Amino acid sequence: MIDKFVPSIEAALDGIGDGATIMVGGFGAVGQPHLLVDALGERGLRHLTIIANNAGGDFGGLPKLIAQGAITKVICSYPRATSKTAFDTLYAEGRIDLELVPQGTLAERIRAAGAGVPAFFTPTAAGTELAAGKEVRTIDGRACVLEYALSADFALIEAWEADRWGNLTYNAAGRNFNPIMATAAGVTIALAHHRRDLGTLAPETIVTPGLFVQRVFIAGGSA
Amino acid sequence: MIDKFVPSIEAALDGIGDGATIMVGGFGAVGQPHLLVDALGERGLRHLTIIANNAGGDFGGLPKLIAQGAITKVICSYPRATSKTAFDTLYAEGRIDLELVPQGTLAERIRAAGAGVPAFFTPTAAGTELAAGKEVRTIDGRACVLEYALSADFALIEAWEADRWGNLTYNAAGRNFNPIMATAAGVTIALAHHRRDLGTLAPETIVTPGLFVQRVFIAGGSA
Amino acid sequence: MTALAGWSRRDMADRVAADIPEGWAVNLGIGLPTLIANFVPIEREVMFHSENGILGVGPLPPAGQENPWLINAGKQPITLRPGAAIVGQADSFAIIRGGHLDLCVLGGYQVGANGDLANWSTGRAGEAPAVGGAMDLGAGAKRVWVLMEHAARDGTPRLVERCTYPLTALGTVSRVYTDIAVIDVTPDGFVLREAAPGISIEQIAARMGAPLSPIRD
Amino acid sequence: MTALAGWSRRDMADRVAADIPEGWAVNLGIGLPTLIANFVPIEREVMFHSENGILGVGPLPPAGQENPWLINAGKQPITLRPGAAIVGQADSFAIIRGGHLDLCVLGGYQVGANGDLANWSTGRAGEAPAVGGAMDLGAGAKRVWVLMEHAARDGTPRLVERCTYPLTALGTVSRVYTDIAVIDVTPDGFVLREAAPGISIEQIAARMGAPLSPIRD
Repeated sequence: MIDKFVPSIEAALDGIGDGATIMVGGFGAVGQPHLLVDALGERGLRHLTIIANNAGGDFGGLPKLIAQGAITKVICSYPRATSKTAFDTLYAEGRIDLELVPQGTLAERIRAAGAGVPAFFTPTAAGTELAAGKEVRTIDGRACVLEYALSADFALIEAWEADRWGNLTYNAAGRNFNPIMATAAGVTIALAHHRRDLGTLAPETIVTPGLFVQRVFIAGGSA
Repeated sequence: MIDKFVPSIEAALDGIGDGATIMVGGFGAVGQPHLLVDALGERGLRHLTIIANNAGGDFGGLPKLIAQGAITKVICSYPRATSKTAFDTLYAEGRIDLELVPQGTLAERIRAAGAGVPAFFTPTAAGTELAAGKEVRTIDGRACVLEYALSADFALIEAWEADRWGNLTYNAAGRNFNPIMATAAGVTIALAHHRRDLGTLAPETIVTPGLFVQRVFIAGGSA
Repeated sequence: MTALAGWSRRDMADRVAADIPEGWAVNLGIGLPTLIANFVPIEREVMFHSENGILGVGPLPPAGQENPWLINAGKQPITLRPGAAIVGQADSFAIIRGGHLDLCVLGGYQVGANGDLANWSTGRAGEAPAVGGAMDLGAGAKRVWVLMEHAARDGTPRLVERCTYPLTALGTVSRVYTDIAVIDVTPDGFVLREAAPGISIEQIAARMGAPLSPIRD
Repeated sequence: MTALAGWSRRDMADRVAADIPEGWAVNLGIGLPTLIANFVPIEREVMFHSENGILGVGPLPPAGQENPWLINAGKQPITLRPGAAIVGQADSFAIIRGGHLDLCVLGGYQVGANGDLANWSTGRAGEAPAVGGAMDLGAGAKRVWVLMEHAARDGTPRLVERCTYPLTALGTVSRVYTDIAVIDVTPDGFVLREAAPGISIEQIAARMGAPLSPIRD
């Protein structure tokens, strides 16, 4: 019997070690697997690379990880927050690397990794500082930048419903980066809010098929 | 008030003329908008290019269009049928062009057109006859072929439910190429089986958002 | 240069809203552009898009009735209107980058007479830059309009011959709405479309870093 | 060369089925490979994938109870099992091309000792070629196994040094199941894994166009 439910956050995060590259779902605070990120902060990890749209923002567990010095590099589109953050301080001191990626290019690069597309051209950022050093080619009269797939060792995502095969649905704006990150990591770990019996999720409404998911932890335990 | 419902098949097909490039949804006979394709066959069109996974197959209205000589070129992955078809005859006589595309590359090229990706690399077909004449580049140690986005003037698709904004759902295996074709054509025309009041389709279960759809005809009229 | 009493920020948003026809799919940038939605009457059906995968953004929720799972690109609580659809981030940016938005309205630091836009970075050293979806919107939407103050607080023009700030997108802006004018960006450069009440073309032109052509018939 | 009484077609499908562990995501090619699903007991949970966007393909429907909206890649009626999910074609091939299938089992015309696969075209002139998803599966799945008759009807070997038919994918096949043997494709070429009952390695090797190494300990 396939059963991807894990009984504890510790089991969910098993194997994440120093130097790991980790995707974290969410847009702003919505759709971010806070319980998993918070628990990650208690492991004393070092040299992490974090891929998350708002890495550096002032919500969720990432600022704590940054303040701990656990993170060497963030890959994101929007590290800015309304107030000064631990990220700002470390960045100004040159103690954390930032790879700034336009949000659509970030999403497409993650999707590309999951879809077996090693590289693609996009007009986004052509002629700007964010295309510096990148290959540019004119296609159909438009300058396009060559961008590469972006994968990770682990993806920490948040879902709404989950069954034991790992099939997932998402709630409202909580979908955002979660489905593509699920496809782009070696080990995808989902924090889900509702456990469902196998066969009760309508096949047409499942957003992430279970084969993309390795572990599911239900928030609040086995509920 | 936005209202994309059209009252007749004629209104649905309005503007499709000689020389048009037309995508037709469906995998096998499932998810193909038969009523629209049949009606297309009554228009005496010439020089069409058809993009459809099974163009040349022996089901639906396409064989009739082919037998009429309406189609100059098909772009597809699988033109073969269990029995000899009009396509086979014309192809053997050199009277119809075939661009054979691996099915995943076909899907990805259509998706790319809808997603603003003018070109991408893929390992599929590298080293094979279907990569002949194409740019090849080694990425991460694998030979990859450069493939270009594939768009159309019109897309004829089949959906299950539709509302007046053009939001669509699909039934079971009827989804297949329909959602990506909806994104890749100048004018997307959906044949839907069920009319729904605006606001009754759950936002999370809509597969094709209405902004991709220009016209919706409800099979059986206004039901 | 004396500041002119042109349109208020609400007037500016209202002025843009008046130009958005029913049926368009529209993305509104964070900050001032977000206000535009408040001035489109609910019966004029415009499909507002938010980067985080929402089509059919509705009016602001009443205080106390916010749904924590529904925010816009500026992380503010929103509602959905009937007809709304939700997609993931790759599909949301496929909408943007695939040319499916009729319009996006962005804030700006500078707009060039060639349609270049600078709105994501002041280039200050040591300050972490942030770009979000601005470059995707600037390159991908069918139309890019900019809504911004006509000049900086110290009077420095923001409508310029060529942008000096880091670029967001090249040759993409077709119209600029400011507190004193509506200006088209054309192959011939800036062309006045409308002046705020009581403001002259000379006053507008004096506050620009590039030539301004008069309203065309 | 005398034909050998090895495994039947059902035996061959059953033999492959025995090697598929619970939990794998597996695509079965059209034709003979499709039969494999019938030999995986329903309680051994394997996620069968069909190119047209279905994960969790179940047993064949009873006659008269076919759902016309549910077909597999071979256009045959299917059922869904509990846990099934349906996606569109781009996502379905993202599963294939993104390396998310643990296994695909394809038919074959020829397999090379270097792992090359030829299974989509005989190269005959005037006959419209068809490829379907074969090249995507061949290039994308984590493992590619081939299920085919050991030799052509006229005795021509199909396990060869280098394929002469047009290639489907290069260096991708790791195992071949035939009517007389199970053979691994290794960096050292073909290695016998199992012979059908009563068949000797000499008989198997005599029907191949490339060397066969004995079973390794």
